[in-house]
Amino acid sequence: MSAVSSAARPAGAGGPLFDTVLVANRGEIALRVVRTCREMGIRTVVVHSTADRDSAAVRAADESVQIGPGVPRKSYLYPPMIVEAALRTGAQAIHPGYGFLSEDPDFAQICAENGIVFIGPRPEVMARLGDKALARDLMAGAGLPVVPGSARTVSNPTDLYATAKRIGLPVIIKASAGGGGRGMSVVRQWDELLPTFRATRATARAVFNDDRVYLERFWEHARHVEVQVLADGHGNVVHLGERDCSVQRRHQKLVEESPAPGLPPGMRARLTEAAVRGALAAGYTGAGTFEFLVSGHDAAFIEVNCRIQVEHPVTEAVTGIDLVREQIRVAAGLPLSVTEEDARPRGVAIECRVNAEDPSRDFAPCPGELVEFVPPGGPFVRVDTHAYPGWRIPPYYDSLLAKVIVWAPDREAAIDRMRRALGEFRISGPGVRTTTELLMDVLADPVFRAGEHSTSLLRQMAGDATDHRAAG
Amino acid sequence: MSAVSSAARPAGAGGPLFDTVLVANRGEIALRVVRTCREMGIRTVVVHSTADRDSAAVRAADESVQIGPGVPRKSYLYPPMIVEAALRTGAQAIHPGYGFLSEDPDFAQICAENGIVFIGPRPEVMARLGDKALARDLMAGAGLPVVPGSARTVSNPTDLYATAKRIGLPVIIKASAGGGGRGMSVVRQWDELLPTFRATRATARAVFNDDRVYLERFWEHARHVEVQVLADGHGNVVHLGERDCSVQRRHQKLVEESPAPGLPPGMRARLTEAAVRGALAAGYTGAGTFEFLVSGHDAAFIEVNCRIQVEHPVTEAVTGIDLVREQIRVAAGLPLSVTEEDARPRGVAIECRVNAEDPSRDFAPCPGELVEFVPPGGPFVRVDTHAYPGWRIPPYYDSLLAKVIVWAPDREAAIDRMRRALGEFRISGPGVRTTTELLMDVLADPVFRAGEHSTSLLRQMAGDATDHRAAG
Amino acid sequence: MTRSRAQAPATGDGDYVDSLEQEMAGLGAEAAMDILSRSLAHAVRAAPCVPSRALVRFGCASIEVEWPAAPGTPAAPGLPRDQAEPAEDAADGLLAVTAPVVGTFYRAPEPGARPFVEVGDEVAAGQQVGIVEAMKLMNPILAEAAGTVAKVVVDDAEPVEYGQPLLLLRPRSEG
Amino acid sequence: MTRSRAQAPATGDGDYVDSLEQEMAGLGAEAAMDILSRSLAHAVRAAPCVPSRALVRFGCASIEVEWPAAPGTPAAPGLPRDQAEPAEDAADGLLAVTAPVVGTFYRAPEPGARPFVEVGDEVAAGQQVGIVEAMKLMNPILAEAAGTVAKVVVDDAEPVEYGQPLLLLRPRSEG
Repeated sequence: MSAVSSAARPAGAGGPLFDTVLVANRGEIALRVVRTCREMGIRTVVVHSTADRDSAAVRAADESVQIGPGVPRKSYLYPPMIVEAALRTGAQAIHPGYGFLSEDPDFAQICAENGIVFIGPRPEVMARLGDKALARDLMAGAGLPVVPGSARTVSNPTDLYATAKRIGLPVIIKASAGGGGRGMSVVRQWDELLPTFRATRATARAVFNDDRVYLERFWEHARHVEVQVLADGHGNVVHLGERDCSVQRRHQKLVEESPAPGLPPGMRARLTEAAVRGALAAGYTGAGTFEFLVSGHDAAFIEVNCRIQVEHPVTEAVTGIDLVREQIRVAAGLPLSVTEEDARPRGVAIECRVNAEDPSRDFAPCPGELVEFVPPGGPFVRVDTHAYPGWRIPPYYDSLLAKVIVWAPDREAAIDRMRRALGEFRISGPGVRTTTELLMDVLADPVFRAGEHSTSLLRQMAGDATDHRAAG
Repeated sequence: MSAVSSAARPAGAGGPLFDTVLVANRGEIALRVVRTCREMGIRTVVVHSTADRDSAAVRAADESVQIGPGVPRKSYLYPPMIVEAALRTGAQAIHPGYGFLSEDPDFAQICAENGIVFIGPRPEVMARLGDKALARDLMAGAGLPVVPGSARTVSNPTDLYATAKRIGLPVIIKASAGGGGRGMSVVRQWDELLPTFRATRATARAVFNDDRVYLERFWEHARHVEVQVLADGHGNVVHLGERDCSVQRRHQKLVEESPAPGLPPGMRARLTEAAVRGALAAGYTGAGTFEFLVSGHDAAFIEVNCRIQVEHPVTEAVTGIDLVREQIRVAAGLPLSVTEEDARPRGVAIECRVNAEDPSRDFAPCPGELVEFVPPGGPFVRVDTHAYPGWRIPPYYDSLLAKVIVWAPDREAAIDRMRRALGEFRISGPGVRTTTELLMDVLADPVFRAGEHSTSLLRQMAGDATDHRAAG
Repeated sequence: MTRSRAQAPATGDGDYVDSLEQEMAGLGAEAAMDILSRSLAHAVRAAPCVPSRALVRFGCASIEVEWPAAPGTPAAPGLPRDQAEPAEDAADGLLAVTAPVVGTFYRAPEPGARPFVEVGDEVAAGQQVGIVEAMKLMNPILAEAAGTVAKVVVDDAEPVEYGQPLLLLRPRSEG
Repeated sequence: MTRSRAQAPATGDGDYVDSLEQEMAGLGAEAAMDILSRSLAHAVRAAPCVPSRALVRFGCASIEVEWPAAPGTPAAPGLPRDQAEPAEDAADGLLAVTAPVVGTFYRAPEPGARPFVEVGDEVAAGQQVGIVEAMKLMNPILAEAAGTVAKVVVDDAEPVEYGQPLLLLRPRSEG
């Protein structure tokens, strides 16, 4: 690891890369970015809505600017206010975090036009990769395996039936502009095809203002495996290994780990090579994730996420590399400070997402006030959270309360450590419920412990529970 | 690191090593031990005084037994109550933590007589190494370099003057039974020699009930460097590298790091080899620390600590090895699960001790209630603490509130990360003051940042401050 | 292994408690009431609903609080704090005109020109009282209600953030 | 917020029973009130329904809280069981004899023998009322004050921890 030398400052340069970085996000990721900036000697400005004025990121930042009311459309999703705040505070760069404007090429373009560095890939690269159908074509062209599916977006019933017939049921209908698990529907019966197609388009139009959808073969018991890449503007692309994110509830990731357990021989090399090839083909810069489905010995590219991801800490834990730091270096025009040699993973890391959701009400998000909030600690446990005792969970945003990340020499020890860590997490307050119990169930599940689970794990677990009830 | 395979359970054995371990300590270390036991599938019993009935360790344990009032002599230092609690709860082993009874051979003996495994070295080994003068002789015999000093304890003025003349001023007078920075006095002037000798004996008699003292040459600008060893009952001894603990205030460690910065070439190998040789000579088992003074190219053995140490997490951070887990394995008769190959350190780790002490009242411990307590988090930060919001710091015990441990690829990045972490630590409440500011001063000190500091750093910093005031 | 926490103080009649009482008295009324009221806050926060009545007594001094009956309603989540600031102004009967966007506040239509309004001016509802420039767009700031300008909070050409009070109006008396 | 450390528990040997009270007193007024109010908060939170009324008293200071009657829920009987019993006992003017050590409580001098005391027995101050065996040592348990045995809290041969109430005495009326 000695090659990962102090990356904060370019050799020979006196000061930090940027004087000031504006963080255009909220919650744990805003705090995460502030932390790395602080360590690099960079001033931070955090923009926030009225609902977030007491947030941990605002407290931690050097400066904050209130940009709008709680509703995201008028604050975190409103480019003019963010750019104005950057100009007023002298920020040379904007870190968009994940979600919100992080993959919006228009926002990146506006930043560029105002002389502000957008910490992410170039706008045109984001535009190309953000269109899921287009991205799939690009990657197929670069020699990556892709899931059988529609060549482009599907816009009429004739096309729909022809495509579905060609690739066979079950199919998954996805919004071209979708992401974060929204705008996806699985079709298992022919008579569901047209209604689901229409419903998905309607949702896509409502949520993403873009009703284009495309079709893919749905892999029933596939694993979700993704490869983290870093690329700079000097032609260097390195991968930092893979993550398994197969534990999902309705396409939302709950548990992520690295390395991916139980891959067949050669699979890891195939995926990481494909990701590096894809990044080069796309002209990618910064931190990015190539997502794949893996089923047995088959693998297929799904999409690229053009941003830091929620689950990036598991990669940090096994490689020792601060991904946000590399993002900032690349955005400042510096070469990557790490080589693939440095990135060789060590041990096993797992992340669990603790959400403020009520299991008894179908995991509906539950805002409330945190009276008690004592995160776990101790050996090889990292907690990324913006929550603190007395903090009131606002109703406007996603329900992520905390990410608990553990590291251990092997997977079994890592699972034991995670169970210990989640078990000591104390969270309570009027109306506050969390997903901790569900996560504990996953960690105790024999299929998960054996590393043989797929994206259908939670449905299977629910089925088992139903079976047991029926049997009892 | 893959060789550090799941160490919790012996190969082929079905259950954990012990069913139940009793933790005979309090504060962060009691919680630390409970955490590892939980991960190993071992039940825990925490004994506690009335002052600690709401402690984090009690909350985390499977069972707790109240053994006496707040004053340690009647609870944590009272062997019959601890052994009785172990017998009643079916605990097969006792982990003593650090301080209290952790290095008391009599307690270890009582445990053995009652069929309880004491998690530490054998009583006779502890007795021999616990007598500092005896330990020095033993190690000199094993070929370790020792500081020039009295051959044995010094009991009369004639002996005192003769010894001091032979070794030369300054000398340090140390209680044979001392430890934790208490029972030590430095003599720089001949007319201070006799009064200091008498005062140190009186203190030693009062504090340790043993007035034997010995003399050593005092190394004015030495570094304090210690080597972590692990030894099992099968003849295996490995070292896990060294720690620098030179940042001290009145012989109390404040900042520890691994690896030690700025050692001359070959020094690391000399120290670690000496420690392994010493452990073999002493018949040591379990986790132990060999302390050395290092000045330029000279090094000398000082003492052995027969227990887990406060600063053990920095070694865990650079090696990935859970030291408490290895202690428990060894106590159960298993061989070490790690080799020196596994223990190869990676990157740099630093620990800062955040104490509840009032800088404005000469760092007097200040009990109080923690209204706000939000520890730092994020990448490569570990916090070991028993404190939580609403917890009241009892007046009976040491002032350690939390240990903040950071890891980074290099020392400069680790210091930057520690400054970030300490900067975001929120601790407040009526009457509560901490050492955070002092720690921040140390981390910003140019001599410390250059890695050129010795145990006199804090005196020098105080001197500089005085000079500046005088100059201003 | 049950423990009897509540029992300790209860059995502690005797010298120790007497001296404690003395100490309490020695703290003085302010400190003592402060301790007591914070203790009360603990108790009030603990329940999912608001008490109907609370009494804090210290010797001859006492504080009694009654809450209005809210039948069957769980603890009302308090108003988000972003509405608190205008409310404070409202306590003085003043109405804040706030910035609708992040930007730069201008009191006058152009440099050197006379401000839109001065303290003491009467303004009509909808009348322009300033400008906030954001992304080179001039956003007119209009009075929401008729009234008298009581205070100009932000100086000319100063940066403002969303929701920041720019000036305070004393609404025209309705009576 | 100074607290009088001078009142911290005396280190005198022997009197384990007293030291609980001493310790409480040693914490100071603020700490004592804090413990009481937090205990109250615990109690309020522990119950499935809101109490109708709670009173915390400490010498001349007191905190009283009343909650509205929630329709359909019965009024909470009071504190959760593990804290309530001693408190209620204390309210009844009972005195607890507590375990001075961790060990096993015996009601009788030897197996099969008659218990030292039964409910209803009159005991004198200093009279033996039981044994706690620890590390094979038999520690006699003595009544601190004269009174009537109101309740035997711990069964024969049961494990006890330090400070745990063993039996309750109704002190002999002085008047």
